[in-house]
Amino acid sequence: MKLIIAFIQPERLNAVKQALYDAEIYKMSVTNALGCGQQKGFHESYRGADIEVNLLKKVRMEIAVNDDFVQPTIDAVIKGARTGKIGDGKIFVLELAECIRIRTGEKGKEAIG
Amino acid sequence: MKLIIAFIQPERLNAVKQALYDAEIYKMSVTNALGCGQQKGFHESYRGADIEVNLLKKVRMEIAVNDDFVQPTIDAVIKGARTGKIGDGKIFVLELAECIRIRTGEKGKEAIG
Amino acid sequence: MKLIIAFIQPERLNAVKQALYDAEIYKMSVTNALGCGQQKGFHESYRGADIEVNLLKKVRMEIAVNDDFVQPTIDAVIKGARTGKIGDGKIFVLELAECIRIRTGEKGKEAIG
Amino acid sequence: MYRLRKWLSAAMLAAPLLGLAPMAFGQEEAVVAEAAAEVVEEAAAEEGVSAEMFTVNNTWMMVSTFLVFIMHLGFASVESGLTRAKNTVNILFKNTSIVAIGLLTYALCGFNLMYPGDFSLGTWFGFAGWGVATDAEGLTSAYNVGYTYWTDFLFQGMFAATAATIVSGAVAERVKLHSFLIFTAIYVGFLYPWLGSWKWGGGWLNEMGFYDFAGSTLVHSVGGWGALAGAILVGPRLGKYVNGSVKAIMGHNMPLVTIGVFLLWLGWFGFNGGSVLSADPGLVSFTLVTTSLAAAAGIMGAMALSWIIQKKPDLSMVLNGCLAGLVGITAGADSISVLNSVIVGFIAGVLVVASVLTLDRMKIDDPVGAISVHLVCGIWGTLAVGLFSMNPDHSFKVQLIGVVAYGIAAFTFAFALFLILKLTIGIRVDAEEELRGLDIGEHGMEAYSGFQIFSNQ
Amino acid sequence: MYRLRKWLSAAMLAAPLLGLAPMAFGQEEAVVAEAAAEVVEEAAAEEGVSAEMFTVNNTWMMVSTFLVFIMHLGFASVESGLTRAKNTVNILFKNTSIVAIGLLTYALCGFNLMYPGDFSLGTWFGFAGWGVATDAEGLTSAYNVGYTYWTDFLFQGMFAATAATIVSGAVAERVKLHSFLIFTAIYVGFLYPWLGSWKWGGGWLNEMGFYDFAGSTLVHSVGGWGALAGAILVGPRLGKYVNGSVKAIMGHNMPLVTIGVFLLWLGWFGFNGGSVLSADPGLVSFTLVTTSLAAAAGIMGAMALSWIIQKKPDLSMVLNGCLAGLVGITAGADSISVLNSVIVGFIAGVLVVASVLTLDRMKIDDPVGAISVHLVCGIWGTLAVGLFSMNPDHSFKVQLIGVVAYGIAAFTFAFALFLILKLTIGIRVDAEEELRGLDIGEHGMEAYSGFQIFSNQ
Amino acid sequence: MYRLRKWLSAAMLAAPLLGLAPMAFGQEEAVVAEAAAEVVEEAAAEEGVSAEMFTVNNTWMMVSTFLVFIMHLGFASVESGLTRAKNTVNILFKNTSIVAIGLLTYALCGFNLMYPGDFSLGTWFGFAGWGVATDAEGLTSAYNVGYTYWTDFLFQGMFAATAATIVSGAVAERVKLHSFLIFTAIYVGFLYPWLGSWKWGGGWLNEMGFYDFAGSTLVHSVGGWGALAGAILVGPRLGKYVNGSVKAIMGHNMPLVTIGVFLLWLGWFGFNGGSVLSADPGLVSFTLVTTSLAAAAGIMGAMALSWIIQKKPDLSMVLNGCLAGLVGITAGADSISVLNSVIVGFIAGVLVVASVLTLDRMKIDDPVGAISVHLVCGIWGTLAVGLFSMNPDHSFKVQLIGVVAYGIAAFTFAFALFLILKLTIGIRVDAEEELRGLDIGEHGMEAYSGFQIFSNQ
Ligand SMILES: Nc1ncnc2c1ncn2[C@@H]1O[C@H](COP(=O)(O)OP(=O)(O)O)[C@@H](O)[C@H]1O
Ligand SMILES: Nc1ncnc2c1ncn2[C@@H]1O[C@H](COP(=O)(O)OP(=O)(O)O)[C@@H](O)[C@H]1O
Ligand SMILES: Nc1ncnc2c1ncn2[C@@H]1O[C@H](COP(=O)(O)OP(=O)(O)O)[C@@H](O)[C@H]1O
Repeated sequence: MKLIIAFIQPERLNAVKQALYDAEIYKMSVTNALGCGQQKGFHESYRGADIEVNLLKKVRMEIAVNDDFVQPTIDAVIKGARTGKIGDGKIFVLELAECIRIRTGEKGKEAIG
Repeated sequence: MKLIIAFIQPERLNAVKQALYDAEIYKMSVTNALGCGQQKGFHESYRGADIEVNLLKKVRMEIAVNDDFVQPTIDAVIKGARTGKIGDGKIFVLELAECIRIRTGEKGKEAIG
Repeated sequence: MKLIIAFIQPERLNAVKQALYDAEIYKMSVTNALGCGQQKGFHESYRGADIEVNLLKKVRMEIAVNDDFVQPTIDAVIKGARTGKIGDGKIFVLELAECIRIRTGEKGKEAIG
Repeated sequence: MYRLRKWLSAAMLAAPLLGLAPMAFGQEEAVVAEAAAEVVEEAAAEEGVSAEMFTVNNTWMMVSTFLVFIMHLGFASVESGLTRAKNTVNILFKNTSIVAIGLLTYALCGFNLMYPGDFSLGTWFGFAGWGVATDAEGLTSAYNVGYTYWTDFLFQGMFAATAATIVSGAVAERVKLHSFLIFTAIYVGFLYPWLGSWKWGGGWLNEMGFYDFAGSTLVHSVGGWGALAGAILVGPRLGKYVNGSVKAIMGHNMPLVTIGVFLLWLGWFGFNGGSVLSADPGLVSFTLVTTSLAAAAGIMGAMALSWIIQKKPDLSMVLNGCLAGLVGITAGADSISVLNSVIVGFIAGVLVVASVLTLDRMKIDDPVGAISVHLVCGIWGTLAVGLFSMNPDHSFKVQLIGVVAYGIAAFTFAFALFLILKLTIGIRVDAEEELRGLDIGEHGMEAYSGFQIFSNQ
Repeated sequence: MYRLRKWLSAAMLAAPLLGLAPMAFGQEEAVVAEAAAEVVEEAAAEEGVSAEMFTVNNTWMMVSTFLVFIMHLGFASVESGLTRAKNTVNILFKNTSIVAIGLLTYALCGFNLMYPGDFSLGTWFGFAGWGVATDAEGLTSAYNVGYTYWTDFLFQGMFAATAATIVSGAVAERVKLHSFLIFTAIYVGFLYPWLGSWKWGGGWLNEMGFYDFAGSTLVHSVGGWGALAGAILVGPRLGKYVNGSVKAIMGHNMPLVTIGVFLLWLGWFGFNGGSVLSADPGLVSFTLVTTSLAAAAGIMGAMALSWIIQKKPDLSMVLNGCLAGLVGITAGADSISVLNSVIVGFIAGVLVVASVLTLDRMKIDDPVGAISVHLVCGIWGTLAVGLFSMNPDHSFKVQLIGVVAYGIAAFTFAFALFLILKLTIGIRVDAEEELRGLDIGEHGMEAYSGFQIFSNQ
Repeated sequence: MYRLRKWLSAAMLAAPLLGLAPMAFGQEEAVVAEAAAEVVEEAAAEEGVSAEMFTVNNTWMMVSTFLVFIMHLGFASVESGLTRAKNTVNILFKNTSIVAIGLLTYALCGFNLMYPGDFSLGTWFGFAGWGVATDAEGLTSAYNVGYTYWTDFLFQGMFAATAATIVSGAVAERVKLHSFLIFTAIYVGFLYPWLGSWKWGGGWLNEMGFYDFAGSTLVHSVGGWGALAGAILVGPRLGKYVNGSVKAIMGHNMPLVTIGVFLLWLGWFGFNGGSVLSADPGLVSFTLVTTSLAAAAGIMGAMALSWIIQKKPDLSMVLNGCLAGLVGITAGADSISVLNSVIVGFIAGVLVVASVLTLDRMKIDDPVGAISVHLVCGIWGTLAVGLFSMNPDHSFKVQLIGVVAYGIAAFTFAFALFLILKLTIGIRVDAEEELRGLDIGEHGMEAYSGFQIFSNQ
């Protein structure tokens, strides 16, 4: 099992969700994040003073999947999130040791989906 | 050492915290999350238009523990979070390579608790 | 590759960012978190009733790095975050199995930086 | 039919004038007694006022009506600000509905219950018929030197909804919407005006000499008794009293609370100032001064006690203190001296803090402090007339009788009404809905869509 | 030049009085006819009013001006509350600018276009010259018994900006800032006053007997037609209509919407009450009562339909219903009986809900319901005068002619103007900016800095 | 004792009337001179006004009082909206306290310091005794044709707290609560009224012919000098000036700022309109027009410069521009022509943007732009009277003397007071508290409980 963490542009969330659904991946968790990557941020001016926004708004997704779902998940995220512009985001894959469904106590493969 | 990530219903947070305290686990981190799992979301109507809420509010907990605390932690989370209804949530367990207390520089087992 | 997760005091974020920049680490993600650790929280009174604040505001940083950057990153976080007071925070290091840049599809070492 | 009302208002106009004499701040009371007597004469002669004077008076009363209207926004803001984000839509919905229901029921029957003209059951109950209507006389000073029939209706109608709004605050975050709306319609459409007739309609308490200038008792306590009955029957919010200890459930939006309190203070200028029932320069402006100074003193009183007890000064308490001062001065705004208005306000500010703490100890959960502000300080203000009034006709004993009479009637009625609702359709949402918030439960929407809010408290 | 305006106002004053007779609620109409006739005589005699009466009248009109002014804050609050957090700065900016542009263009030319005195093109168009100025007579009752020249200008000027504000709501969250500001300047500076002259300036529709007391058509529909044209040409927001289904895009701040609606109701007391153009006690207070009851009934109407259709009562609909009732009664606030005002308001409340749903089915995206509230209920209110007016001079046919005439003129003009802007400088921000929010795109700042907000919707 | 005040007000009433003549916008000044002279005569004859006129005047003044009162909510909203969420409770607390302290100290001594009747130290200082009190004459037009004693006190009392509120904004987010409250009590209770007596109390600057209609200098600059002294002594916020560059610290709630600015504009109708000290139709309505157009022009001025310099139009600057226009016209609202009021307002709007940028370059940290709005534009407005007044008695030189005199007195006093506080109990919270926010530090509570907010800035 793997835990896939993806940072994407907020406005791509719906597209990524759709792509995941198309790939029959229905479970995920989403949080707000601020990110600092290749996209260097931007400068704005508020009351004449400099705003150096280097932490941009991102959406952070966590998707726990069985091993055979790793590649489809990655593909779906890329499909939904890629625009070709800097700031599209990144995907991190972590080894997932265990997964438990709280309601039933099921573990591992059964619990994930 | 393990990093335990649990997604639970927001209204169960206090109960989970209490259960963890009872199991003498006092350290944890909590964030807000939106989740999409077996609980398929719900439909509401706003100004007559459909709201398809498939990302439900969840609370995400992170608890780093030594190996002998893994089972007690899982049990405590389940005890606090289980209602038997869909949406109760999930627990993920990750391998934790290292842990450092910023204040003292302590590492590993000493740092975790 | 490693995924470094650090919980720090919110007001130290700028200092930590600066220290990371100084160590030439420019990529990171930041989220808000509530934390419960050695710093036992505090009591306030609202309308005469007790507020037991045991979940304190923290900032959660995620930094994915190549192995040779692990130590510099940890050092930088400590440099920026340490005040010597309880509540300074913790650093967790996880094994990172894979990393993909969404925009280009690059993987692993190339993708991380 | 309108004649009685007219005479009553004339009497009300004259009465406080008698008490005006000694309003000086540190000056001898006797000095101005003579002059005041003259003013009264003038007021009597005023009966047939000029078209100009009638127009000014009516304009003033319309302005007062607007000010009382905006108090409803004040109440809505205070109540939603002092509760949790997940119940905000519900609270706003209730407060908007209350205004609508209040005005419509007041038009339907409330106005004619409150000012029945002739009483049909002794001086206890009277009803002048359904709907509102007037003849041409109702538009002239023949109706009243201070206002037209329509101004009268609207000014009083704006007051009416207040009683239910007060209840709303005390049962917030857990009451079932439709049950509450039914309660509101009956409380505002029937109980409030009926009880109001005892004094303002010329009923038995008026004949006894009970005095309540702008409604410390008639409006605020009546609302407060309903709040108390509601809070008791609906029970405390989940998580408020846990294992014997009182937990804080913090309000989610302090700027909103502050906006509400300032709007309420603003509205009180019309609530008290308009209760003079004419634009009489001396009387109205005096009333505004006592009202303002009592509010200011209420702030200081609450600040003092809250700073001492809680170690740090609590904004929500200080804002409650402001309202406490205002409620406290309402019964005697025209008949308590300037210096004493400061004292009455300060004590009200202290009382409200003490009362909030006490109610919590009694496990009566009142999220916004409605009972402390409106009931406790409403009683205090009514009794304060007995203690401080410059008018020798006011007596502490009669004031106490009034307080008790209203207490028994309003509390019993409200308790019975809530109890019937509880036993039939229920008055409390289920625990799951309460935890999740009434906004989703009752309305299927959120107040702050998109914002990340910890809704687990 | 001022003479005509003076006579007009006198006529306007007298006309509704004739209709006042049967305003009783369930009483026979004939009873008071006689009395009303007397009042009219009085009004005529009033011509040369006393300095006192002039001062009261003018004071009342100034108060009404303030109330209309605060409606702009109401509009700003409603519009920003009903849209997403990421566009809030932009909406506040637009609404603040509209007031400034509205007042300045009204001073430059609007006032003299709307009240040209003499028409130069039949009774279709007239212009009394640039700027505002008066002689000493303009400060006395020789100008008008109800107000000075300056009060007149400011009261009318506060109305003017409203038309553009309505448009703002319908095109919110996607319109280009500078294009919208250009539209505003032309719509408020030229079109609104020009069309206004047809009726209030004494033009052809006035001569035909068209009646619009305070502007259901002249203000609200004119704004509403602009809103419709704008919403069509700018197109729906991204993500609103997806694969044939209508998606909810939720407003981000319900307390703000509620504050806005209460402020608008408050403002309407001046909008309608001030449209009496004097402080006439009977007439103004009657107007305030119909206005309030229509608002209350609008709330109930929207609550009823929304509860039935949507299963749960929708706060945003109920608040729209309140505004709907207010817009609905605006054309006949002085000439519709109290009972009928409740009916007019209730129907308006029902209509607004039905209209919001219908527009969505037609894929016309109006984030705040501006078209439903102002256009649909503006038309309804204008026609309601034809149906319910107590004044026999009002006819449904003429009301219909007025509605159609204003519809053709305003819609055509607004459509052409938006089209020209669309074809030249563009009227819509690009998709990326829309997704990210206009606050960053147009202003480089956020409305709620520091708050964590899901901005992905 | 009251006699002098009465004469003064009569004189104030008459003086601007003389200047009214040439108020036409593009019309010749001479035309109306004659007519105006008549009006003055009338005003003189008015001395013994009818009861009706007295009642209207007093009603108007009471309405103005309410409007000035609501400005305090405006200030509270602007200040909290333009600062960070973590300091909101503290700011709301300060602003609520200021009103209470301001009214109570004004009752205790302020009123009698500001209007001493007889001066005891030349025409520099006078004190009419502790407390407020009047005899029966104080309730009639014998006291003043425009208002009763109590109206007078309350209207002036509402002004008083403003001075401290201005200071509050400039030292926000870092000042110690109790130190600031002590400052407030002394500044409002003593300094403001004492300096006010120099002009409005009939002191030396009044005798010299200095003119400040509604307080560009007496209220706004006096507050602004205090703000400057405070901002210098308390020092910039942590993180504002880093390594020589100016960092933005963004305000957290733009709707709140907008609500505040609209309420302030609304309040200004009473601030300026009420400063006529009677309901005189021509004079008051003229004042309202110049006030409104200056506000509108201020918006446009700030929009222009901010759009040019910052590339994108900054909402916070535009809102500051509105206030700048209002402050700018305050000194001459009754004596500057309509066209010139637009110019004065526009320049104020430009000035405020330039000033905000300049102060930042000087490392004087003023989170809400209080110094730029109130001090810079207060000075500009006072001098503008010298440049644009239609009253030949007004001279630039005397205006300059007034500006300098008030500057020296207010700045020195405020600086000394803050310095003493700094050296004794301290005026700044420690760095840790500042970083964490004063809401937790000073009050132990949060303004937006439950909301996730990045509080690390
Ligand atoms: N090494 C990293 N560690 C943690 N988060 C990262 C890292 N690299 C990228 N991110 C996250 O991914 C987001 C997008 O990264 P960015 O480099 O801007 O994308 P792209 O590679 O498409 O240009 C960042 O804003 C940040 O949130
Ligand atoms: N595979 C997954 N990946 C990421 N998060 C998940 C996954 N499965 C569940 N979750 C999280 O757990 C929450 C509860 O899951 P759900 O399936 O609704 O619970 P239950 O199994 O009790 O019915 C989800 O809302 C989501 O936040
Ligand atoms: N075992 C743990 N699991 C998860 N989060 C932890 C754990 N220990 C500490 N944290 C996080 O780190 C923060 C700081 O921990 P704390 O013990 O207060 O710091 P310190 O060790 O410097 O006193 C906590 O508030 C919490 O967010």
